Amino acid sequence: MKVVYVQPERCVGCGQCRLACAVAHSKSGSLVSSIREIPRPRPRIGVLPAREAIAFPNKCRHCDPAPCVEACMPGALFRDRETHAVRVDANRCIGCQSCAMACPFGVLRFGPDPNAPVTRSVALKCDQCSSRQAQGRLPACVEACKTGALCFEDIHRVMEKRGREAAFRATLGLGRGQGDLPDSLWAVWRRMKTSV
Amino acid sequence: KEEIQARTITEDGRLFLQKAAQDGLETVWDRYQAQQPQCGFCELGLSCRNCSMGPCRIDPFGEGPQRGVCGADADIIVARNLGRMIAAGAASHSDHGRDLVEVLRKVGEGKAPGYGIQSEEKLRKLASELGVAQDGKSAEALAVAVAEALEEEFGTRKKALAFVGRVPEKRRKVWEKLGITPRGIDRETSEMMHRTHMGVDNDWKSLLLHGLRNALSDGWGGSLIATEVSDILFGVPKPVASEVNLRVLKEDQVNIVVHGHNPIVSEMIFQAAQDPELLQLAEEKGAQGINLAGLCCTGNELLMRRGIPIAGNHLMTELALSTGLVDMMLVDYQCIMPALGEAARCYHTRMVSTSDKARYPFMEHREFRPENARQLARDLVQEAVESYTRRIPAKVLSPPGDAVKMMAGFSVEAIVSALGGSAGPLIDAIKSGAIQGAVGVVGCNNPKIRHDYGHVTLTTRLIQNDVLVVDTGCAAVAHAKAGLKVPEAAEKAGPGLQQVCRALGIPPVLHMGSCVDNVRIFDLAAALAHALGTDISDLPLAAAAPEWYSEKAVSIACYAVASGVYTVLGTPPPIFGSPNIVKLLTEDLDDLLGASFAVEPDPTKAADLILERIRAKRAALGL
Amino acid sequence: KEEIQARTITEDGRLFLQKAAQDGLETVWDRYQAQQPQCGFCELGLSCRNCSMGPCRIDPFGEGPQRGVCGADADIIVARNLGRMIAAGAASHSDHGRDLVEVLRKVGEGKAPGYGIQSEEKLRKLASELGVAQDGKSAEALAVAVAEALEEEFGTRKKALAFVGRVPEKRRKVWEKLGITPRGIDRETSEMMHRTHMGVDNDWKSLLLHGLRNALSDGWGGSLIATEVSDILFGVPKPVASEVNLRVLKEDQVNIVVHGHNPIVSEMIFQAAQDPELLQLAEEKGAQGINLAGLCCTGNELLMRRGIPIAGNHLMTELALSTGLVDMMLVDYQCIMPALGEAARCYHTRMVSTSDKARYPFMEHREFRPENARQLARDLVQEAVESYTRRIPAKVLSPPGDAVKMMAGFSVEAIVSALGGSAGPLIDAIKSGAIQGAVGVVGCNNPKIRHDYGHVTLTTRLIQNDVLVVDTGCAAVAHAKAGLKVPEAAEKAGPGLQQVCRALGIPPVLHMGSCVDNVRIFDLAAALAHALGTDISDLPLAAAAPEWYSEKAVSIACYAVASGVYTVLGTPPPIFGSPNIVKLLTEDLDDLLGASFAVEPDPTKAADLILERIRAKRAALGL
Ligand code: SF4
Ligand code: SF4
Ligand code: FES
Ligand code: FES
Ligand SMILES: [Fe+2]
Ligand SMILES: [Fe+2]
Repeated sequence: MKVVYVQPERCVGCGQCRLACAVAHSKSGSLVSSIREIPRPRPRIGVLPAREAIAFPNKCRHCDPAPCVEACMPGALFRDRETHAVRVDANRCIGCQSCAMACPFGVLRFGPDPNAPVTRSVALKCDQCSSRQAQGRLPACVEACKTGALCFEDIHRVMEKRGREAAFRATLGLGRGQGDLPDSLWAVWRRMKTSV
Repeated sequence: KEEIQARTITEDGRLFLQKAAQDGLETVWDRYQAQQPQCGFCELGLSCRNCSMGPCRIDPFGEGPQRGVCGADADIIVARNLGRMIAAGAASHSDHGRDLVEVLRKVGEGKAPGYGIQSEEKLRKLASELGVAQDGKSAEALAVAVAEALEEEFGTRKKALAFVGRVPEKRRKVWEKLGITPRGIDRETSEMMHRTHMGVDNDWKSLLLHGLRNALSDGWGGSLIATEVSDILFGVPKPVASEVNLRVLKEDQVNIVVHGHNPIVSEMIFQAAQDPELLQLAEEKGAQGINLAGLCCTGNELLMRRGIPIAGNHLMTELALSTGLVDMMLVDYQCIMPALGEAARCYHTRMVSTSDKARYPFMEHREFRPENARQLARDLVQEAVESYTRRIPAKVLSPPGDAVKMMAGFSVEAIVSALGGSAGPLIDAIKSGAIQGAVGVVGCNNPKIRHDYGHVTLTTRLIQNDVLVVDTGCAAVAHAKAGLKVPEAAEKAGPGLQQVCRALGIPPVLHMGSCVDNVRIFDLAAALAHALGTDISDLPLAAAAPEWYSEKAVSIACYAVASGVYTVLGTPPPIFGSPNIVKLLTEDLDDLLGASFAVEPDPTKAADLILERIRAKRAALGL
Repeated sequence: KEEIQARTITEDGRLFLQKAAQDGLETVWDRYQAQQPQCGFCELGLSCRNCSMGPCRIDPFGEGPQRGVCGADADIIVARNLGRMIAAGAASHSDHGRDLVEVLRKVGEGKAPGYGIQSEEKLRKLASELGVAQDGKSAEALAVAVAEALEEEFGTRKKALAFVGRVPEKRRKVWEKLGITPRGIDRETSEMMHRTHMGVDNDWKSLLLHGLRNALSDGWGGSLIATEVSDILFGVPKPVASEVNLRVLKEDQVNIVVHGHNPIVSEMIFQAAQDPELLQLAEEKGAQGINLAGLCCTGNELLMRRGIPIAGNHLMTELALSTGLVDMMLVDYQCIMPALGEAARCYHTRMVSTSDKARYPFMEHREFRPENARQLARDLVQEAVESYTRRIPAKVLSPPGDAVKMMAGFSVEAIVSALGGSAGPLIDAIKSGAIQGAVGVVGCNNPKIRHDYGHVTLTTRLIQNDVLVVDTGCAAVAHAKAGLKVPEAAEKAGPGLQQVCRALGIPPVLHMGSCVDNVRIFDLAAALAHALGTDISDLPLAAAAPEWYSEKAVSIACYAVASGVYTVLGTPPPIFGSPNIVKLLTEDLDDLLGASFAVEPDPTKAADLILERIRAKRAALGL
């Protein structure tokens, strides 16, 4: 099963995933038109300042079991059988915000959904771009992310890759008589941002 | 395959896109794809980097920040960004003009061997326009005096540029009222950079007005000087026949391709390519001759004056290399993709940069100065001949078939003379309705629009509706490749225009030159307005840039509108983050200037917008 | 509370940050927080919007795109962006200089009532430097001739700017060798905008070299002209006592605050604020007087020449409004946050913009021209008096305690005269080691650095180590607020510097003026180099901009390094996306120019870098 996997250390905070997400969940699907739509489409991913000048792309993790699904009394939240994403059935959502209370990541929002059959305010959340996936396309945020901070991969594959990277890093200093990572420019830049 | 079809409408383009893929050559379309999706903040004009409290961006969906750290809102940020695009475009044309003025002065001083004054008539005309005393001065002495007067246009001392005098009185009044009369060429650019600094001009309206002034300093300053001085130094273009597309590269000849914008270098190469000794050398090396071909505007400059064939436009520059037939490519400046040097390494092509202000990765730098140009050009042509012997046969693909025939060289002088010596017949044709109006279709290519599709579709529809099209730059090359630039293309025009073209023996799409030569179009428009005692904005004219990509194009579009010409852009400019600015530019400007912008990527719809506008203008004139 | 502590080290800043929060006033820090995280591509200099095939960005981690659509790589994109920052900075200073030249000319022509020539000596000195004949010319006639000569500096005709003549011969040779001798002020800006257009200069090294030339056209052109002409028109600064921080706003007086950069407006306001009739009016309205105070550089200009107190620096401008005591704020241009107009609506403050090239949301526009300035200033001061009666008591908070005393006015002339008429004693003190070296600590504030912390920490450490500090702009205001600008501050200096200060009765941190006045520092450096028969880069000097935010600061930093002065930046410039460029600027430039940049946000570490550099320079001189 493919998931949107977040590598926060690669996030440069450009926010381009947020725009792509809002456009993907707009009526028109085009940037220039969507910014004039009413209701305004809203992004379902946040890019938040975190520690050490690292930005954290915060989105629904599609937990399983998902606290939000369990908290949802009218049964508006459901798991998509195709994509395994936790999705909202707008017809059933009563805006009670129980899901929001339950979500440990703080990713639920409420408002009208431009593409829902109802116009009232409903729960808005990441649907892992189910409709794009149906067309064989990547989730919009992943496509927009040029640094690889968001990737869409099988969790086992991602972990395999991360494991290899960790192994490499862990042995970097060995054999060179020092344990420190080289002070790359990237690290220097990070430090510039954090030290004062 | 389908992807290649979608990229370009041209046959040679498709063929060599395949070849490039085989050769492992990355093209501009590949890089464009890799950049998708592009940054929406930047596309909407909503990101600002004008200071180091930033970078900042405005959330167009209204949830995130609506102001930069300084407090700038969407309107201010969009206006600042657009202002800087105009500044860069105006500066580019103007710096090009400056280089020509320098050569003019050196010619006058006898320090530019190989260069000369080819149109003393134009020099004398310019002298009297500028109020330079001629009293028995030699052409050389006059060249120095005119160069001095032109230098003054770049300065800071004047209340208005000299060439504002060419503008109809009504239009000058409009500019005065809005406070946008251009004063000094570099000054307006400098002031725009100042105004867009943090904490200077924070009124989006006054920023945009200064943008128009900055653009006018290009259209009635920098570009105009570039064109006029080029005519003096290299001759006023006259109708000339030539050929276009990649087939102009010859398998059995030494192919030298010039690319860029400034005729200073390419004209010297042209001379050297005719040197009998070098032709002899070429023959010794087994070549049937030395074939000079152009790309982009420096190509257009040579085409207009010397009938040199043209290999392609902006998006074809990498593909020209992929023929494996280019023995040397000489570049000066503007629109030369930094990717070219590396692309050429796939082939035997020698890449040579020539300007003191433009170097490129993987190119050899051989700097042209007025003093050394003649000799250097000879050396380089000789090296091109050597390079011919190093072609890599496995990498060569000669395009099958023939190049497309075309006609160019329609300077204002040439048009007037084709009309029999005065603009009268043109005015009559417009009045009678045989010609409904005239449109300048200009600008670049952009991978955002299917290559040449915008230009050719728009222009075909316009001439079908009896609208005369004049063109420059990459648009002109697109039209030429599509076969619209031969007298026989008259058959593609509506009945009225067809008749006029046949009577005069001209194509329905007239090639007026390079990008700086857009000023020729406005010179003509001003002359028509003068003749009719009216303002440019009252005439049934329009402009379009269906595939523009460059900041120069932004400046051109702005001086077009400020000069009173309705202008339709194909590629959307980065303004959609500010509804206020979109409204100002596409609606409210009409009240202020009698002209406005439209943005319409679909060239068929763009044609309809233009035709509607022309009908309205005709109705207002009682035609 | 903690957050407020983290934002600024100043007491008045903290107090009014609280007040602002109570009043619901959004400040620059709030907007900065809302923008977090900022776009990393833009921060690293890796995004490009220079054409409409883009926007493009380079993935700094190497997996995503490594080239823009045109083929530009990280190096090219970073260099282009930096080049445009320099262009904007240089243009800003230069356009400011241009405005002063215009007034000088108008004064000469008798068309600028209220303005005059206050330093005929400097006028005559400048005339002979520029080769303007003086033969019995009146000061007015000479003003016109000097203005004409200065206008020529903005033009395109010269091979080198006139003031390059002030630069030590060795340095001029360095510039010639690198091809970076500045030729025309606007020209270099225009050429930079041209070079950074798509397809022009794509060699990051040559782009950066032209950046240095562009910056030199500011430092030895635009800024220098601004300073010299200001001295002619308003007098050469002499040591003067004054006060600083928000406490200079008086509860019982009419408070007029001037903010911006250009003394043209503020000097007229200064005159009007002394008008007996208006003082009388103020008294009638119940005020004890008319209190003029400054912010930022226009504040520094008045402070240097008139001893007008200064209310704060860049980040204090919104907080000044939050006192509720500002009856009128007059702004000209540069560094005026567009947020100010709206912020003032919380209070009774009248906001007035005065320059033809700078308008702001929610401000009233009253345009100053040389012709109307005197009268307009009178009108505005009168309106400020009216505004005094409309204060909103509930919104007023008078800062408790007293303002901090300070000394300013250290022009080069004033320093030399404090030294007893020649630079000799300073050179001797440097030779003896009493003074180890001299450092210019300059630049702005930036919410990325704790307000004033960078300046004050760095400078304190420098003077403790017997390094004389000279300063300008917002840095100078920070130092003044910290009490470093009174003769008694000598006790905070190391033993050597302390002794020198006490002997001369000067503070260890000398206020040399506004941002354009950085040229005074380089004038002094050049004079020292001349006196020692060496190059500026051989002297134990350095510069630092611990809290810079503006593009002007980038230009200043570049002309500092190009002039041979090691320069440490506190805020990181957008260059870290290109390791090549970082290496060039922070290492390789040393070989080319004898000076380079360093980036170090921690002011303590920055001080150590500087001290090390000074020691090395001293060692090389055998001191
Ligand atoms: S000028 Fe304003 S909007 Fe632009 S980067 Fe600076 S603070 Fe942000
Ligand atoms: S100039 Fe090149 S890198 Fe910049 S936006 Fe255009 S294509 Fe992209
Ligand atoms: S439902 Fe998955 S994180 Fe809230
Ligand atoms: S790339 Fe930074 S805002 Fe667009
Ligand atoms: Fe062109
Ligand atoms: Fe300043």
